[in-house]
Amino acid sequence: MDLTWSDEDEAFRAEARAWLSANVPAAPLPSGDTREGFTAHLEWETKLFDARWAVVSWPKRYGGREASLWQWLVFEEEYARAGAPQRVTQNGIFLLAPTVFEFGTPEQQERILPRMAAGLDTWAQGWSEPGAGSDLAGLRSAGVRDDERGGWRLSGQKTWTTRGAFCTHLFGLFRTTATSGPGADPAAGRHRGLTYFLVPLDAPGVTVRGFDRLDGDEGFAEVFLDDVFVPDENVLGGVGKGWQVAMATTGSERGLTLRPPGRFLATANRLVELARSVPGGASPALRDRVVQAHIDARAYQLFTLHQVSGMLRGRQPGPASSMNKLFWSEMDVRIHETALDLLGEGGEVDGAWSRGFLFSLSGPIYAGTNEIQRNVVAERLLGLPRA
Amino acid sequence: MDLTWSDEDEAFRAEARAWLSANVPAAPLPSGDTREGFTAHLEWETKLFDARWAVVSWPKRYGGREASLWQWLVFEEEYARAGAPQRVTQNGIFLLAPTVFEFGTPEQQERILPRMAAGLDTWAQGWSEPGAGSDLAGLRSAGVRDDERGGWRLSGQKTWTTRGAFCTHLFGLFRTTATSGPGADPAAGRHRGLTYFLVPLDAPGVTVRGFDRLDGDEGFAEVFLDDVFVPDENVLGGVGKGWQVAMATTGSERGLTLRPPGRFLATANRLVELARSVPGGASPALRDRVVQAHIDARAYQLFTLHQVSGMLRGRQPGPASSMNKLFWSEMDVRIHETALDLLGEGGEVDGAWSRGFLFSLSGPIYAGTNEIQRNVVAERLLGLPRA
Amino acid sequence: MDFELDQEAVALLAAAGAVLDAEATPDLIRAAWPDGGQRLRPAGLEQVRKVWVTLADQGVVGALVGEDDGGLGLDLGHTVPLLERIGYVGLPVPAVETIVYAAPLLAAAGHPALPDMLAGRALVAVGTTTAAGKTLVPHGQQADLVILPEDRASPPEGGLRVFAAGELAWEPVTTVDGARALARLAGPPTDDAGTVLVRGPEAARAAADAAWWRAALGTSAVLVGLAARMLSITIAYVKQRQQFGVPVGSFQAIKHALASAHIAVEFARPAVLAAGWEQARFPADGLAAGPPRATQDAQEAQDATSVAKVLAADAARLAARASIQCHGAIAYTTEYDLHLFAKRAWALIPAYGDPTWHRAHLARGLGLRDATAGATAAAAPQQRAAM
Amino acid sequence: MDFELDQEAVALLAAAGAVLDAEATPDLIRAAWPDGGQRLRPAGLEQVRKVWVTLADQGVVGALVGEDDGGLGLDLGHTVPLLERIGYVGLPVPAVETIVYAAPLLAAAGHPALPDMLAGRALVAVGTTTAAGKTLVPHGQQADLVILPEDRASPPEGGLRVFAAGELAWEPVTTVDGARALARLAGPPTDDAGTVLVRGPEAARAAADAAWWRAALGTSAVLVGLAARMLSITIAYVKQRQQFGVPVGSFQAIKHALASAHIAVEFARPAVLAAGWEQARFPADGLAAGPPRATQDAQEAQDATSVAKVLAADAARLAARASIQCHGAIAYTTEYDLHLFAKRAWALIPAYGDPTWHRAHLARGLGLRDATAGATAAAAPQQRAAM
Repeated sequence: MDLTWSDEDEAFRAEARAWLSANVPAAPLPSGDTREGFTAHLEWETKLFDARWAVVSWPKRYGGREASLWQWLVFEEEYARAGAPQRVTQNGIFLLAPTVFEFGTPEQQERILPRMAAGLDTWAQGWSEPGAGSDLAGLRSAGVRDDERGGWRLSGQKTWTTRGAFCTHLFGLFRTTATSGPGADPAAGRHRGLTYFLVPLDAPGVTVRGFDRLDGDEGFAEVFLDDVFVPDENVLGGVGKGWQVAMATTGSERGLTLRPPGRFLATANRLVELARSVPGGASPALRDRVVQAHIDARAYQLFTLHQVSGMLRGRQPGPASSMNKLFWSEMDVRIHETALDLLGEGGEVDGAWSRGFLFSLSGPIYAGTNEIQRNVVAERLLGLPRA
Repeated sequence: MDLTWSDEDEAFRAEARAWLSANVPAAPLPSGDTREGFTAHLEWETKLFDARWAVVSWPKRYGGREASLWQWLVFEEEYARAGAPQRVTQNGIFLLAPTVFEFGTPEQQERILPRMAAGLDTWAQGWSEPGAGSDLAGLRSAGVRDDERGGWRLSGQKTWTTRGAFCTHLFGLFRTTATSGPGADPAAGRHRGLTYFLVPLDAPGVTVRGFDRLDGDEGFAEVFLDDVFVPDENVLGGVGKGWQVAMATTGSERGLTLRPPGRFLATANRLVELARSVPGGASPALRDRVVQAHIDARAYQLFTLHQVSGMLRGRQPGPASSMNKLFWSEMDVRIHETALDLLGEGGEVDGAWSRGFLFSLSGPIYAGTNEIQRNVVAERLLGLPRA
Repeated sequence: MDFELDQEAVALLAAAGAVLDAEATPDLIRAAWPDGGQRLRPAGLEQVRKVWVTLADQGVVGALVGEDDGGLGLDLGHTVPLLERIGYVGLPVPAVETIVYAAPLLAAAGHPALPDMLAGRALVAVGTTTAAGKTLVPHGQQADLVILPEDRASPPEGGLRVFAAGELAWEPVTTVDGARALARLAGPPTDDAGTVLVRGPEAARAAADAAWWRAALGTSAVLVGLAARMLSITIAYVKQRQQFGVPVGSFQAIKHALASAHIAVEFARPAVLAAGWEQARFPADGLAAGPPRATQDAQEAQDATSVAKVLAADAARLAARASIQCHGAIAYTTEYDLHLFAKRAWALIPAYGDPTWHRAHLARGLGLRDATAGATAAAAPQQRAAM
Repeated sequence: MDFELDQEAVALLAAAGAVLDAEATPDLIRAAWPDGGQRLRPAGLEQVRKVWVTLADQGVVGALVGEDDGGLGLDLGHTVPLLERIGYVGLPVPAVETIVYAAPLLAAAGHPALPDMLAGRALVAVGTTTAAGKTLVPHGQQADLVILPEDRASPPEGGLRVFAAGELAWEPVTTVDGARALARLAGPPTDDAGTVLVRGPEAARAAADAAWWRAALGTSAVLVGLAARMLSITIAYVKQRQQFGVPVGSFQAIKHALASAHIAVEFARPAVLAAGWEQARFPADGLAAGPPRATQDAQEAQDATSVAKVLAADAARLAARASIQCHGAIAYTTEYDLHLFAKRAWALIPAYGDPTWHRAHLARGLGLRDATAGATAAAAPQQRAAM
């Protein structure tokens, strides 16, 4: 056991900190979930990529540094500490890319990953549908085989597509085997017969409609697909394997990749700063909640470091990643609630804390609601019987 | 709307306060859930009865004062404020008696109620069985018809019988129609075919075994019945009607009768006293929890007064009584937890607060667990669909 | 003792409730929101004012104004059910400020704007100073008259003034709840601006304090209404929304979350009614000449109000959280109505004393002092551990 | 960076774990409980001591004592998994006090009792002063040696002493957890009693402080073990216990309660390990001559310990609450084992700084000061509302 960073990791940290300190925009960019802000963020992504900070853990040939998991955590910590812009490319880099690395053909990897890293292609996630949120197996969007052109014709509707109105591509699940109706394969089950597709959003038949989120940004979109042709090369992981492929991505989304501890340590530090700045001192009752934010952020960091140590020895977190998601998402709400309580009547003014609060409320919902995640913990970690 | 007490009620309060002040034992009695303490408490019950304070809301001919619901609340408030002893007769007076008033024959009322009020008969509740806690319909103890002697032969096992080792009688449910096996009536269903019996604990075939509760008192008993004969006059509310009769009693247990607000106001006041007595002042974080105890006790009082106003206009609380039970039981735990936190390392010493804490933990469990109660609120008050 | 609503309260609610149910739709709230450029839309505000005039025709605005002055001559307790309904529909006007805070002041001062106000043609906003020292005026962009309580001792002669909106310099502020129409005071009013409502610093302070406590109670009622509305929307949603082939409302986690929030609301309501009754019975109105005497009864009315505000604010926060979570992603879009009510609730939780402030107020009344920071810091760990 | 346990920690746990699993059964805990007359039973205590001797044979007692002095020469971090296991089995001895608090002190002092202690023949208890000013000695009725840290400056020459049990006057105290064998000091020790471990008030204070922080960490580890054990008992129970025809563990309310408690435990564990590592790396041992210097690193080790104690204590409280509730009535009897672990947890939550104290400690380190009570009381409502 050694909780100090190696000299090499510290050197990596110093390099990252120096670069971020010199390059992070002094004034915050407009929200990346608006059209104007998205463009500004893509410029930032280009800058990151040019300096090889966009995808530090990726192979060098795709623009990465082949950094270790530790160094990736170090980078994320420095990134959050520097208050650097949100990553509008994150759904591609952290959700799709791990799947492409695991299931993609070499051709797909070469075609997709470098453009993703450079921000040339931007990817939106097409999981949810109006009738299927947490219940992925209830998807209805479907693909029909087109042997003539060597591909599939996709129809249906995806919703809650983050930044879908601004992205160039979408990845998502479509039903390719009917489980009822004429020609159905009832044996396919609800989880089978799904295929993972990559869809250019400028393909004929695609309509994208942005709509407003709770925090006022046009951050969501509905994507309508009407007989959209995609070639076979845009199937990821094999026809009918979509469920397994998606689960791998979901694991990645819920696990370490999207929520490195640095972000919460930085938020907790900002909360402490806020509490310190209250004229006359924070109310005693609030002070304890501020301290608890610090404690929780530390707990999450140490849990993650412990987990990564295990991963480096080949112990995959598996369903334990549900614990990460439950902890960070609920901690994030508490931290922001405490900030608003410190701000008192000033808390309703639009600002970093009020926006952060609204955003935090999505944490316990997306990527599998916390109700589902608690079921996972109880059933898969504690072995409690399914209902 | 008028939240002042009438002159009549105030006079009643003054009389109760004066009598309690003159008569409540200066030193606390030993716990009524021990054999020694039970006897001491029965002496207190006799004193109460002789002064006509044992059953204030009952008819005068049974030893009551025909007090109104308001006066009953006033009495309970004064009783708690005076720190008077727990009522070891409460399961009879508050659980069985309302049922006898509603379902008993005149003969049963005359036979049972005066002796109960005087503490001559003491009643234990025989609801739970080893295999059936919250799931009353799963009871297995059974009665077999004995036409010759004009009664029933009861066999089975009851458990968690509060003060069962000291009481003279037991009331409980027994299955009188088999739902499976030879001669079964499958149409009877699990809820049907139950009958409400009154059982003298000195009847041949009854064995009572006391066991220790979490707080160290021998407050529970298991009651074994082996072919115990009870005559027909000991059936309450009709053969096969046990479920409906028991539900009426359960409503009474969960509702106002057992948990008048005075008790929690008194406990919250004692908590405030405790916090005031901490040398150097209570820690700021604990201070807010002490205040919240005061707020909660007030909220419970006002909710109850509101409810009683409705009852006096004929609006029965019905499933809303589940809200009372959820609120007081969880408040009671919080108040005691706060007290132990104020006591710090002294909290582990056996005393009123540590005993009260252990007792409070039973609140969310007995009389229908709080999980069941939340189901009731969601399904019967909010109209959410059953699973 | 009687909690039944007075006929006056029932009649007021019946008259106004019909208007509110018909006119105060979610679309009306949306009409009061700014456009994308964050400017309020005159047509939308006009639509809101029309509804307000219709309400005023029912006597709503003058509820607390004597009949001789053209009002209904009711007391604060009578207005609680009406204010709760105003919260339930989310009416986007400064109703508490106009009806509860300002109207009695203007009537007592014989202010010439009173008839306009009673006719629904003049809305009144009330300023507040945040922790950061800014003066914010909720509904300031929408109001005709503005009261700045902090200003009451600053004019040369001392006193509480009311300003015409045009007399003050301010800038619009973007807020979480767009319908709050918040304005920030850009500079102090000139000495000769406005008209004096109450003369002399002492009397002005007393009158402003009394108005503040009335508004705290009014805000509590609005919060209860908002909380009830959020739950009502959510209950309807979870009954019909299907996941995994069943309504999400059949899941126990959903049931229990909504049951808990419902209980919080139901226990807040009687406390708000009781505080309204207490304030009406013991008004600390400070409108009489000479220094006010804070009687024991007036103190009790304030304490009851603090209890009410804590319960209402905590219930609203819990209801918002549970409602958003039980909806899932749809709660997170502005096209769905839920956010209109949640955002109003978040804005009102800190208004007129947040729960932390009101708990501290109660703590003083209960004689609870905080540990002194000095004593804590000086002690050795072993001794500190015992504090 | 590496969170993997050192070989030394694994070996220590393996050696002691086998003994603990075989010998430290719930029956052993019951052997340490007093009889009905609240007297400890010599035969029971003898049984406990035998297990302790067997553990001592594995080197457990001398884990933190140098090899030259007959110990294993390990550091505090190495003992965390062992102490957690001691908590898991509920071993009814002052293990933290003997191994973690006292052994390094006796070794440094070259105390003649050291060999006896290392051989498991001498148990050490440590006194503490409660808020009420009493000196309580957990395991005082069971111990051979006693350290009273509050006494360290009181003998004429100043210093930290260790007493033979027989040198002190005390009385037994009845406690919630009978196996705590609590004693209350009946009077101060005489000046010539005991032997000095550390001379001089400054050095004594430093040594006692360092021992206190070590014990705080050790107690955290024990609490994690106790929490894990309670959950393990509960998970096994809810899998087999049937209600309404299904295992109660299949109900979502049970699943979610246990998932939440499990997460609290899993997030406490790495924090406790990390704090052990920090203390081992930066011992504030105070055993060197001269005034101690609280270095930045030593401060960080203390802060890490405060984080660990808060997380462990809160996890244990939550686990106890969830475990009792998920069991239902059976949790409420002393015949069932669960209470043995819950009661120990409740006793240890306030030991060596309760969560409130440790949060206050962290607040000071974070530069958070409380609002001054005076400022709060003086402000007018409107201004106070903004604080």
